[in-house]
Amino acid sequence: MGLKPPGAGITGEAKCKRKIGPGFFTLLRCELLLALRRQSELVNPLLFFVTVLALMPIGIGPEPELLTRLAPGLIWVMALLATLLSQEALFRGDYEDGSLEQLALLPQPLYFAVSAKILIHWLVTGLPLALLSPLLGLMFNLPIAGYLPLAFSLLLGTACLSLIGSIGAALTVALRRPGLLLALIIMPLYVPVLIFGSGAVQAALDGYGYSMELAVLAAILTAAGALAPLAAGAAIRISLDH
Amino acid sequence: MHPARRQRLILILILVILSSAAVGFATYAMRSNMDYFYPPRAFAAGEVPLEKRIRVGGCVVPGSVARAGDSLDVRFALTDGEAQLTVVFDKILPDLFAENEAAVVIGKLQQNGVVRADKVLAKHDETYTPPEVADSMKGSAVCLQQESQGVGA
Amino acid sequence: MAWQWFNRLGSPRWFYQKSSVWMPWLAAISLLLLITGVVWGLGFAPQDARQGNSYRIIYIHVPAALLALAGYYLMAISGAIGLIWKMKLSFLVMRAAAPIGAALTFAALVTGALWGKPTWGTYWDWDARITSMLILLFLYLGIIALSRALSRQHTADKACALLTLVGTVNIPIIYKSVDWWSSLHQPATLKLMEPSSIHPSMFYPLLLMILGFYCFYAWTLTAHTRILILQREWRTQWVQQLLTCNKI
Amino acid sequence: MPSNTSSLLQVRGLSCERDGRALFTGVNFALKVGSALQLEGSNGVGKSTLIRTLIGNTKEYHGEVLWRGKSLPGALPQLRQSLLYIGHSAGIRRGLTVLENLLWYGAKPAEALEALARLKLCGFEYSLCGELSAGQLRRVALARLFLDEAPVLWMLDEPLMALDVHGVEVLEARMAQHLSSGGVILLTSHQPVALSPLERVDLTEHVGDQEVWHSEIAYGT
Repeated sequence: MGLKPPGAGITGEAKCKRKIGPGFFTLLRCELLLALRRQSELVNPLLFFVTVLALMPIGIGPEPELLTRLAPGLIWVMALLATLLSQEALFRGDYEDGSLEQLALLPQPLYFAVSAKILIHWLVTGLPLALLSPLLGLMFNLPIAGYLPLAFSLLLGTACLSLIGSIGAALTVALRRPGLLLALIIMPLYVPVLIFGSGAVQAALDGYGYSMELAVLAAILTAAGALAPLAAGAAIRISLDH
Repeated sequence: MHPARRQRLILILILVILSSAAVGFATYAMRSNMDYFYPPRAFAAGEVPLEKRIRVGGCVVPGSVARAGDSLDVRFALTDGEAQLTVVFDKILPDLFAENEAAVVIGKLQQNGVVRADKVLAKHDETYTPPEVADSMKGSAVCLQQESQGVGA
Repeated sequence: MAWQWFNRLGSPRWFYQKSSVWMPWLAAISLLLLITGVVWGLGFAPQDARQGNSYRIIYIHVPAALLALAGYYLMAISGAIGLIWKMKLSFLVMRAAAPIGAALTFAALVTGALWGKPTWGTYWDWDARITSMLILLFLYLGIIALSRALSRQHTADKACALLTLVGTVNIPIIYKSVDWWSSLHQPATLKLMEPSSIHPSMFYPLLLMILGFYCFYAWTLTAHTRILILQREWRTQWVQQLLTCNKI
Repeated sequence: MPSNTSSLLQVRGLSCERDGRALFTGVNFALKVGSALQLEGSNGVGKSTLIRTLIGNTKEYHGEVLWRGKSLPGALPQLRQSLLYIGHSAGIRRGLTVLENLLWYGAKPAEALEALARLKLCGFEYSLCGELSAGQLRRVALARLFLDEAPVLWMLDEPLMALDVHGVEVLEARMAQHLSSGGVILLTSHQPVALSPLERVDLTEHVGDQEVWHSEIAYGT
């Protein structure tokens, strides 16, 4: 069990794994473990989403026609806020305990680590939101035609939101209380997703097909999937020099 | 291959795949015609779907505006020079709304071939012209000429 | 040779000294253009056939809106130069441009609202152009807020440059989507006039105003950049010398 | 650039500034194979900044840094390949267990357990790091030094912080062994470290002229 004789303990060029750092699936597993162990943070955005939406009819009145009219927009705006609220913690823990600094020292591009984080973030916030959406449709008297587009648009759209929001989270990670600033930075960038997300539901309610809106969301998703983790990685390197 | 270099290669591959997918989706989205704007002749040709939210643009036919005595209901006809279309509206018309001026209507086409409007907008004149120049161009020709441009655009 | 020139341009000190020479000229030209444009546009250009005198607000509105957008692209370009060539001055220009751009966007929105009331009977309308202008204002405000929140200037510079670039990628997408959204909800009733559709007697004063605004913008930007240079470099020998010579 | 090949890391005339304020100026030192260097100085003098400059996380500096005779930032990838850095925040995730943290750094389970045993962390392998004390957390971070095939260059920011007497002894023994096997160590500490050969650089002696600072050059180098 003793240490190796002098000299043998120093690496040559051989051991690649430790130098290149954890692989993508190790990163994913680790993020998933971390996410599942922070249960309150996991459930809070969902609870917020449902609670605020439940308050809406109380505030504006329970007329079914009015609620139907407002449903796509309200549900979408709330999904946006719920994602935004959870976004703040995306890199915070890793920044504070120094593991973000360790990640940045690895020779592998930050793209992989950042995308792993975003993927897990979407899995624990966006996906449950999309799964919850039929329930909310029920609360808001959404016509049958609206359920499928609502779920699909939330599924694609929340992934876009997670991706775009990661840039803001990375830019503000060095700040102690970034909450409102993060919202201010990211909200304008969310506009296209909001438009096409609620647009898909509205189109379905107006009796039209909604494949065009979903295609646009998919286009935003793939483009953001390529660019957002790159930008967030660059932002992390900038924030580490604070 | 050196693992760091291999990872960079994988990254570039991912970026290429994702961006070409984005281009593909965007092209698909662009191709679907999402303009629900119809001229009155499209109604005559039967191209307009029933009971869906659509937009109609045209000139208000002179003398066609008829108000009901006991309610706000108003009925008028729109034309694009080829066909006419009857519109029913039950709210207050905008100030700029006038006969022989362009108007845009949002509403649903009903079984009887009449459009029930949710909203009527007086289309604004886009040009800025001194009075004397405008005088020489007065008449329905102006409205129709603009309308054909508007529909074409 | 070219590289040397580029490096010198990047030196805040060089810029400060050179701009002292430009500033009065810029001020004089922009004053001349603006005064001529205002007098001509408000006093001598003919009335509009329908809108009467209220159209005259375009002499403020159009140049402000043009510069608000151009200013954002200027920020993005200088931010990119700063990130790529690590040029300090370029970051300073970017940060100087942010509040000016925000003010111009705000001015364009306010004048647009004032113009809208007599013309289409409402101060505010969720038209594509107005909505995307509003979002541009939010982008500007976000960048300013970020630059103020990050205490370390070096980090703030780079972070703002990155955010500006991300915004630049987004502006066309935002504009396109807002355009699509608003054309779905209402027809495009308010369109920016094309140069050809405006009568020359109204167009020339507008042109003067646009040029005047550009010069005024350049002047304001230079002045603000100079202030930032002094703030950032006040410990350096040349600023100290400047201060002792001028006895400020 | 000709240089002494036995000097792995050379620092020449290094000056760091923070928003135009000089932290320290004209720092020179060289780390030969099998040598260690302790950075000293009062709080806020820039010890951590110096380390973060050397590993390329802070880019605002003047002067020259050479790794194996090649200058930074060109040689940064090579330097980082041979680097084991434990910062002030040690890079241990509170949401993971002790063992999971070590595995994340690429350790094999067997060697991770052995390293933990050396640091008297037996029985804590499966505890969440968030439940450990500060000293235990520091030990978990330091366990990375006890894994097989450690990189050549160690940069340790306050490694002795929160450690008890036994922990300090174990760490010093490991560092001495690393030096004898041809590694180099750069560490900051307020406490004396029993290690030889140990060079000392006191950054307090290099505090720059705070009032006038000639930053004519653009950012970075």
